[in-house]
Order: sequence, then C-alpha cells, then structure tokens
Amino acid sequence: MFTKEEIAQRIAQEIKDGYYVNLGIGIPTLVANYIPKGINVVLQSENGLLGMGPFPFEGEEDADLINAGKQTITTLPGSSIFDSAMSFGMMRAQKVDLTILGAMEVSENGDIANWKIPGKMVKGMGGAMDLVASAKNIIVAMQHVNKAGESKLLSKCTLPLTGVKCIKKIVTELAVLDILPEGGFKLLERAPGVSVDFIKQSTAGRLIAEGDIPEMRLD
Amino acid sequence: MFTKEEIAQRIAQEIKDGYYVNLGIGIPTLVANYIPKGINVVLQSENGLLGMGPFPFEGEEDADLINAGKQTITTLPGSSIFDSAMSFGMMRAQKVDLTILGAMEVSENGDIANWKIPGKMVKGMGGAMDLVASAKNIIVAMQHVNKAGESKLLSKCTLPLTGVKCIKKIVTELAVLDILPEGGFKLLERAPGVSVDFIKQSTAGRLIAEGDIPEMRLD
Amino acid sequence: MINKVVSGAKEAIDDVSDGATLMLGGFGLCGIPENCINALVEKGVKDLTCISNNAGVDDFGIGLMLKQRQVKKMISSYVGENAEFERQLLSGELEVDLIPQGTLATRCLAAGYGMPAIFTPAGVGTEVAEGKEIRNFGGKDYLMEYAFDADFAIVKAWKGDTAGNLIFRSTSRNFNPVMAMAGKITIAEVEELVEAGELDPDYIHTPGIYVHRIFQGKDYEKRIEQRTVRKSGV
Amino acid sequence: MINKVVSGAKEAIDDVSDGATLMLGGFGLCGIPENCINALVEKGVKDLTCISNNAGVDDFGIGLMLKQRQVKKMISSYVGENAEFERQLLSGELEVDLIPQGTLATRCLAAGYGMPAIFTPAGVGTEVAEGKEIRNFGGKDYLMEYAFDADFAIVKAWKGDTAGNLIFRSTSRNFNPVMAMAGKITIAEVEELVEAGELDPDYIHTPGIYVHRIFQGKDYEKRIEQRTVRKSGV
Repeated sequence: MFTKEEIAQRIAQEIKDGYYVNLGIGIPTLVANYIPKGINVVLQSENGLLGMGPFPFEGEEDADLINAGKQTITTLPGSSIFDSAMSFGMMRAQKVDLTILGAMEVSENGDIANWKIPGKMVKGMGGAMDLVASAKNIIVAMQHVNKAGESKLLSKCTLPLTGVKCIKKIVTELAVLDILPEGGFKLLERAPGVSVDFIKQSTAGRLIAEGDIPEMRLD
Repeated sequence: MFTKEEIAQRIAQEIKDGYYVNLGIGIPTLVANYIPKGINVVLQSENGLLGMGPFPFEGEEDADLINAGKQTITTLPGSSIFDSAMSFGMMRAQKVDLTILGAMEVSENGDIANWKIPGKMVKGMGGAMDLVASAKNIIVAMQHVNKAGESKLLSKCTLPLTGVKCIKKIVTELAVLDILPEGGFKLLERAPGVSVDFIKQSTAGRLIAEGDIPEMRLD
Repeated sequence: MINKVVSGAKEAIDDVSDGATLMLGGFGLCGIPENCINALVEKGVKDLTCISNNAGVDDFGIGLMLKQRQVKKMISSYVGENAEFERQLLSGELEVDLIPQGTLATRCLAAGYGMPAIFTPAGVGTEVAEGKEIRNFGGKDYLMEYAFDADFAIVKAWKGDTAGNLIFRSTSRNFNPVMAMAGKITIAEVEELVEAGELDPDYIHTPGIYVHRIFQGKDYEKRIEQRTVRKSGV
Repeated sequence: MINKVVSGAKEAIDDVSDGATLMLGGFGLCGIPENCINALVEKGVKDLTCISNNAGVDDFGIGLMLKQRQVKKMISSYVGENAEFERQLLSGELEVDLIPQGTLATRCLAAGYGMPAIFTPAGVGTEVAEGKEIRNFGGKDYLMEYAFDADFAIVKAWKGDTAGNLIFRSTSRNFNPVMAMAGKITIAEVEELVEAGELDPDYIHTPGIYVHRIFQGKDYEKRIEQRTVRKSGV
C-alpha cells in the first residue's frame, strides 16, 4: 500500500515537460515535491497566478501573495498574475494541461463528488466545479476506501456531484486506474504487495483487470 | 444656418462635467475643440484608450499611439490603455456617458443608418453598431439635407440600418431636435435666421414644432 | 473632472442603505477592502446581500459584518473558516447561495462588459444546474448564468489615482478588478492614492471609468490566513 | 520548460498550411505582426481565412497577402483604404464577413475564456442579425454570437519573455491580447525578448500559458496611417 506521499510521487510521473498544472488541496499539493528533475512545470493557482513557487522563507511572507489554499507562497521567474475571470477563463479554454484533485467518491462513468456531504456543514465548491467541468485531463488522488472501510470507487456516486463524466485517471493507495470511455475502472497498476483480488474487493464499481497487472514503480 | 464647426460647438454644450465621451469621425471629432472651460471630459477612443489628448507636436508622433480614426494622438494625465474587448465591454456596460456620431439617415423612431450604401464599396461598420446599440445617450451630428437637397431626417430609413430606436437627439446645420419616445422629431431650437417652416420643408419625417422655437445660442 | 476622491471609508459608503447588494473584492483575507468593511460595520447597515468569494473569518473581513447580523444573504464559492457563519446558516438566519468560483468571477465580468448572460460548463449535472437553462455547444453542455446586478462594488487596490485608475499588487488582485467593473457604484480603497498622471497608462488594471469613488485607506492589517514558510538557509 | 522561443517568423509560421484560419492582431497598421505577415507572404500559403479588425493598406500589412491572393476570406469590422481589396471583393475573388468591432473583440475573448457564445446588442435590427438567434434580457434584445475558432493567432507585442508572457505598448495593444488568448496555436512576435523573470508578474498583459511560440522580430517599420500633428510652440 502506498502512503499519501507515494500517491503524489506516482502522480508526478504523469506530468510532462512544459505542462501547466493545477494542483488541488491535500495530496495533490504534495505532487509539487516530486516533479522529476529536468521536467519544467508551471503551477497554476486559481486565485490568479501562473508559476507558483515554494513557500517563502521565514520572515519573507507577503500577505498579498497566497495560493488557492490561502497559504503564503512565492513567485518564480516567468510568473504572471491575473484576475479571477482570466484564471477561470484559461481553465475553461483548456489551456491548463493537467488538473490533479482529491475526491470523496468517483463513479465508474467518471463522475466525481468532492464538495458536499448532506447534513454536514457545507463550505462550498470553490473552484472545483469549474476545474472538473473544464479540464481536458484530470487525475484524481484519493484513498481507495474510506475510514469505515467502504470503497470510494463506486458504480454511482452517492454524494452530491461536483462534475459528471470528467475523471479519466485515479491514483489511490492501492492502484492506478483509468476510467474507460464506455465506463468501468480499468486497473493499470497495483501498489507493491497489493493483489488484484484485494483491489477488486476494495472497488465497489466495475473493475476491469485484464492480463498481468504490473506493480507501480516510483523511480 | 450653422457651419460644421458651429454644429460641433452646439453639441459641446450638451457635455457635462465628468462625462466620458466617445466621439465619432467627422463633425463629432470637432466637438473636442469646444468643450467649455472648467468642464472636464474624458474622451474614449474605441481602439483602447481613455483620456485621449490632442495631436502630438510635430516630431513627437508615436506609431503605437493612435485613435479610432488611425490618427496619431497623445495621452493625458489619468489616461489608461486597455484591449479591444474591454473597450467595447465598457461601452456595452454603459459606462460611457455620451456618444456623438455622424449619420447618413435618421428616422423619426430613432433608427440610424450610417455605414453602408448598397451598390457602393462597403468599408464596414467598425465600432458604430456597438456604439449605437450600447450607448445610453447618443447625439447625432449631421447635415439636415444631403447634397441633392433631400432630407436625411426621414419617417423610415432607406439605407441599411446601423441600429434601431437608439437616437435621442440630433444637431444639424438647421436645428436641434429630440426624437420622442413615441416617435417624431421634436424641434427644440432653430439655427439663427432659419424659420420653422424651412426646417419643416427640410424634414421628411414627422416634425413636431410646438410653441415658440428659440434660436440656438453658442455662448 | 468630477471629483472621485472622497475623504475616507465613512464617506465612501455613506449611501449604502439597508437591503443593498454589495460586491466585496478579495480571496480569503487577501485583497479585501478592510477600511470599507469596518465602516459598514460601524454604520450598522442591515439586510445586505454580499457577493464575495469568501466570507472572512470570525473576527476579520466579512466575518465582522456577519457577527453583527448585517448580512441577509451571502453569494460565495467557499465559506467556512467561520463559526458564526455556520451558526447563522444552520439556524436559518443567513441565506447562502454557493456557486462555482469561475461562475462567480465570470458573472462579474459579464456585468462589467455589458453581457447579460454567459455560458459555463461548471455545474452541469450537479445541483448547481437545478432550474437553469442548459445548452449544448459543439457536443458539450453549458449552463446559462446571468450577469450580477450589484448596487455597489467595493474593492481594494494597491495604488490608485485621482482619475480612479487602479493597480493591484500580486495575488491581492483576484476578484477586485472584475468586481470593480461590475458595480453600479464602484468604491475603491487604495494603499496609496496619487495624482492623475503618476501611473503609467499601460499598466493600469482597472480604468478609472469603472470607479466612482476612491480614497487612500489606512491601518491595513492584511492578515495572513495560512502562514506557510520554509526554513531559511536551505 | 518546453522551449517556446523560435528563431524567427519563418520558423514560427512554418506549419501554417493552405486553408488555415488566422487571427492577426492590430488596429489599422498599429500593432500588426509585421514579421509574420512578411513570412506568410514569402511562404505563399493560400486560401487563408483572416480574422483581423482591418485589412491593411495596399502595400503594407495584410494588404501584402491580399495582393498575392493568399486570402480567401476576411472577417473584419472595417476594411477599405485598400484598392486591391476592393477589386477582389467586387470581382468575387474575396469573401468578406463584416461584423461589428465589439463583436469581433468579444468573440475572441469568448474563445480565450472558453465561452462558446456571448450576447451582444450590436447589430440587432440590422442585416448583421440575419439568421442569428435573438434573445431578450431585461427588455433588451441581444444577438447570440459564437466564439471564434482559429487555428493560429498571430500577435505583436512590445516585450515578451521566454515563458511567453507579453506586454503591449500603448494603443498597439488593441486586439492583440484578446487574439493571443484565442488561437489554438498562438504566435507572438515581440520587439524585445527577455529572459523569464525580467518582466514584473503584476504588469503582464498576456500570461505565457496562452502563447506557444515567441520570437524577437526585426526591422519594424511601424507605419503611421494618419500622421496628424499640431504645430510646436503653441
């Protein structure tokens, strides 16, 4: 089984040179730490920044320079700042190559739920609905099962949706999976030491495991 | 009868302090010369400038700084530059207080034709259709009759329209007229020495002349 | 020129009356119009509808207005970080309309650009789409969303001039320019107010035509919500 | 980073093929991509659809492409100042689609912001509205106009950096930023190309994400269409 850090590390392998990438909060944020050397990636922050850099050194925090998680950050050479309309405009126009975000549930037809649990306090969808509706390539970083041991990869989402038929790839602590255009979770890779059977048991939606499923590699 | 300069001078009286004004090509351009002292007006040029200044001094022309008539111009303190989408955006949002433009024909219900003569080379509407469709207040500066002596104030325009029911005020070499919401040219002022009868004869559309019609004053 | 410069926040918001719809710039606590918010709290104006990406925190930003029960309705994309907000929402005292962040920004843009409605894919197939017109373009579904109609837009800029031109600093820009375009009356508070002519026309983010009142604010706290740092000397 | 910097106009437009749809920035002759236009003329690519506010003059700008019969269709708001253009139009060799200038700009913006269509009042009740959907919002009629779909946007900026960020100078900005956002491939020629990091992030007009190829142009003529001056010493 993979740790959160390892999920992030595996996702980082999907990033290609020159990509513009939007990272959601949580595991996706960790992906920035594993971008392979020699690969140049520009991180978009939906509050209006391209070229997000690392956290500032202590004492160099700038209240005017934050990311979408409201964390103090820095810019990098080549950064640009813009307003919220342009930020979401460039997403909608599919200029962002890859979006990585978390999810509470994903269904076998690519629906995602990650913003609302009925009966609990609702904080809002922020930019998540725009991201999933607009992005040409979305990878979901999530736990395969919840704390109660229930699968989060379902035939149908039970929670209110964030977007429909938009997720194409999922990386969990157990597996890497594609969602097929015709529906179904296609198992691509297993986490080291995790059996196909265990992944099947952990997946409530339709799992397609054909032939030999290799283990994920992190190098 | 008024000269073109005098038409411009009369129109300048309609401008209030703090107005943002878009001036069309021709007589409207002359209006800038007659803006009363103490009145501050910001001229919008639709190619992306607020705060258009006078022509540059000889030798100070800047190829990057032109107005909508492609003339070299200058900026003024407080000027701002923006792109074409914002330029027409601010018009559409009715942030421009007054638009002054020329016309080939105006009808008694406020239609205007000023961009196309069928059978002749058509150069295009440029920003005219946006301006007339968006402006909250439009004054037309035009000749009352064409060179053939035919009225240009009609019951119905004969030329292809630029916009419908959008003109509220007209200043010609003969008169100042409002277009009433219910239709009709309401005569407000006569040019010095011009009789109401002569204006009637020169107006093909319905002219409404009630009571004593004062002469225009240019001071 | 009509004088756009007012003495301060109190004068700037003087005609904001009960029941008004306000847009308030900022993302989180970054780039919020601190002076005007404080003046609105002091004035005690009520039943406000506030369009703002977030709702502040308990003791800062719009949170201060919530604490005083001045807000009838919030239109936001992300709220929370705010216990009083949650209490009022759950008790039914406060209406909340949660909309996608890009929809929020683009509905401001639409107002500023005189476009009555826009199309966005955000929210298609979700509860956000309920009751809304869906239209297919090129095989993809979009929601039609309407331009906002706000009585006042209240924004915070870094620099401004007496002609109303605004320049924003870093990511405190966020919603401020699009809201500045979208208010029937736009009020800008700036950290530094200069004479017309001192700002380079090429680098103005919000042209003065969109700004009706401007003043130099004071005592900016600029609170940081998540102070994240790395160790020096790495 | 993927290298966006190309050697010059020839390389930048190398894959523009016959029948392509191009956006070309500029207003009149102000801010036009001179280097790329010259390279397109040299390449002799044909049957182009050109989206550009104007069509140049007989011996400069897009006029050079017209002279060589490279343009099948012009989509513009204002043409003329161009005898060859007129001849081709009247003889039926050239198609022309005249649309309001604000519609032209906003259809670019729509493409750059991923909005499939926009609403504008421009042209309602005129021949521009023929065959178009009209929709009433708040008592006013609007036309629905579609986002442009251009293979290439070719723009001219003042400064640019190796990350593709662009800054425009004065009114040569005009259509350039909105077109830069709207091309499937965007090519930017700049007067001065600098390293990433040399431009202030706060003052970038077009973020590099929208720009695919960039090069430092040369020999800019920057012809003035209407040289208007006042006498010195007034």
